[in-house]
Amino acid sequence: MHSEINQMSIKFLSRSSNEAFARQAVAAFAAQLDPTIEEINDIKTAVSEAVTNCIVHAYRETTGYITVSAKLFDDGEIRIVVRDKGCGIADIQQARQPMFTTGDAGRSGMGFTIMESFMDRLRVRSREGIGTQVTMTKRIAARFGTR
Amino acid sequence: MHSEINQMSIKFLSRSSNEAFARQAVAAFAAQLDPTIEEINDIKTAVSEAVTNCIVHAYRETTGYITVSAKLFDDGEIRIVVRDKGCGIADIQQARQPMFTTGDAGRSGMGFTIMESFMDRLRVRSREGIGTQVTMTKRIAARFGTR
Amino acid sequence: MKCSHKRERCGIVIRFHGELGHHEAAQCVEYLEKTMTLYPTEPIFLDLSGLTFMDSSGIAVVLGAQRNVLGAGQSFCVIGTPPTAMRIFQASGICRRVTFLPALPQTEGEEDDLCTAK
Amino acid sequence: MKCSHKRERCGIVIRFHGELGHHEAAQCVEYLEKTMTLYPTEPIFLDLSGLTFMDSSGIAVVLGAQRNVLGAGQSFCVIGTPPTAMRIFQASGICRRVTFLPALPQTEGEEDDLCTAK
Ligand SMILES: Nc1ncnc2c1ncn2[C@@H]1O[C@H](COP(=O)(O)OP(=O)(O)O)[C@@H](O)[C@H]1O
Ligand SMILES: Nc1ncnc2c1ncn2[C@@H]1O[C@H](COP(=O)(O)OP(=O)(O)O)[C@@H](O)[C@H]1O
Repeated sequence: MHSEINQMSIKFLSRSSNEAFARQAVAAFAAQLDPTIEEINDIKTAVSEAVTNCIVHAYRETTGYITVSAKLFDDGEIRIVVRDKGCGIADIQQARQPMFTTGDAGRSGMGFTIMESFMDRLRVRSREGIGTQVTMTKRIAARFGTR
Repeated sequence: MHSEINQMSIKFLSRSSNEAFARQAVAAFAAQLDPTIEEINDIKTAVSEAVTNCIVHAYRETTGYITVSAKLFDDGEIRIVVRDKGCGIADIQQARQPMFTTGDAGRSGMGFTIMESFMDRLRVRSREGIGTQVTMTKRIAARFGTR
Repeated sequence: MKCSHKRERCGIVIRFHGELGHHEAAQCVEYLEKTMTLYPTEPIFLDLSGLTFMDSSGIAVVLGAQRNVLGAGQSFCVIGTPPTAMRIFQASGICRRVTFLPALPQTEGEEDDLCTAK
Repeated sequence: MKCSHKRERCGIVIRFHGELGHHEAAQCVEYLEKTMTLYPTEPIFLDLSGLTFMDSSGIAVVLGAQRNVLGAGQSFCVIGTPPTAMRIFQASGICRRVTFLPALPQTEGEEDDLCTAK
């Protein structure tokens, strides 16, 4: 079985002061799946990476809207989509390589690698000049038969 | 001066399991104004009352979307708008009376009274069959010259 | 939200931990009713000191519990209410009908124990 | 995010408390640089035990700090890294270039102190 049980979306300006808001909001929503502290941290980390990318790369010289939506499924899966209407990515395969970055010294090029290793699945879709959409899923294991 | 410095909105299904998400998300956003723990709690409480009203009253027999948006201003004000497309309120003045409720035994009729006393200002607009919009503002005092 | 209870000298203490909003209220009411059925002849103390959040849903939870306990001829009392939750009870005026105490009343036995322990 | 530092026998310990993401990274870098300027002739220990969250922004913060300290001819070491932050450092491979220790190394003086205290 894999049917949707809940959903939400948040929309906010690409200011770095909103990064904490975004990861905490997703964590508060994901809490319904009764995750462990480590699972919640994995989700916060992945969301933080994806949202930071929108702020730092997609809207590098400008400010725009970022949308984060999340769905919960009855098998304990959470699916998170982070979307921007920024500059887009020319070569996604290259962008996903560990250590590849077009950012400044503050960027390590490890964002996608960390999203991949902290979540179960990562899909990146992007079109130059249109925007980028990052979809991440993670299955939260049932505990004490709570589901 | 009173100009907007940041904004966000969240949209979610009218399930009671989303109440905690809504108040925590607003609290995470409001944290940027460096509020005291008490101020954050006031905001969480007011949001909780307004969102519960959408779930319990607006979409009493159904499920619908609830939107919570928030704006921050440079004088430390936060303005929160909670919106539903539910049944609406026939008589707003009556609805705002302490202890007035059309709900079951679990409702005390104190929701609007608490929103009023925990926030600085409360405005309710509603049309039967169209929906309800609750606007609440609160000024967060500057501390240690952080603003 | 977690509910628990334990027997003290003065009666049964029921404790709520975490956030109490509309979503959690049903669970609290159920736990209260179950526990009162288990101990129908004991005074009930509702300990709210573990609440990290409460909205107006808490009002009906407390009033309902008091109605049941008094109906069974026992005494009912709320203890350890955090200041923010207290503001909600105060706004609602139920403080005129429900007894709120800072902590469990010290029973004579306990005072003795304390003396011996010293 | 809060930054603080104090002098220990073994050198200067700089401590980060709270969440470290991209937004907070600039503040951390600034604090590190300011503190290194104050103590240019001391070994630097970066204590991450107070971090409740860290994303990949922490990698560049640590690498930049190490570059500056080593450049000034001093030693640099990260201590108390929480397990979740450690997973990020491990994924990035910087553990091969930066020294991570569970806690401050015990200096001989301190061992003496401990003995005397006993
Ligand atoms: N939302 C986005 N919009 C545009 N470019 C992006 C976006 N996300 C990632 N990129 C590109 O992919 C590269 C690699 O991203 P990532 O692995 O997260 O590392 P980092 O953010 O440290 O550069 C970025 O440097 C950037 O060129
Ligand atoms: N969003 C809403 N949609 C429809 N009716 C509402 C809404 N919010 C409040 N009401 C009406 O106003 C009354 C008073 O609300 P409130 O003061 O919050 O107390 P309570 O929620 O305990 O009933 C409710 O009982 C309901 O009839």
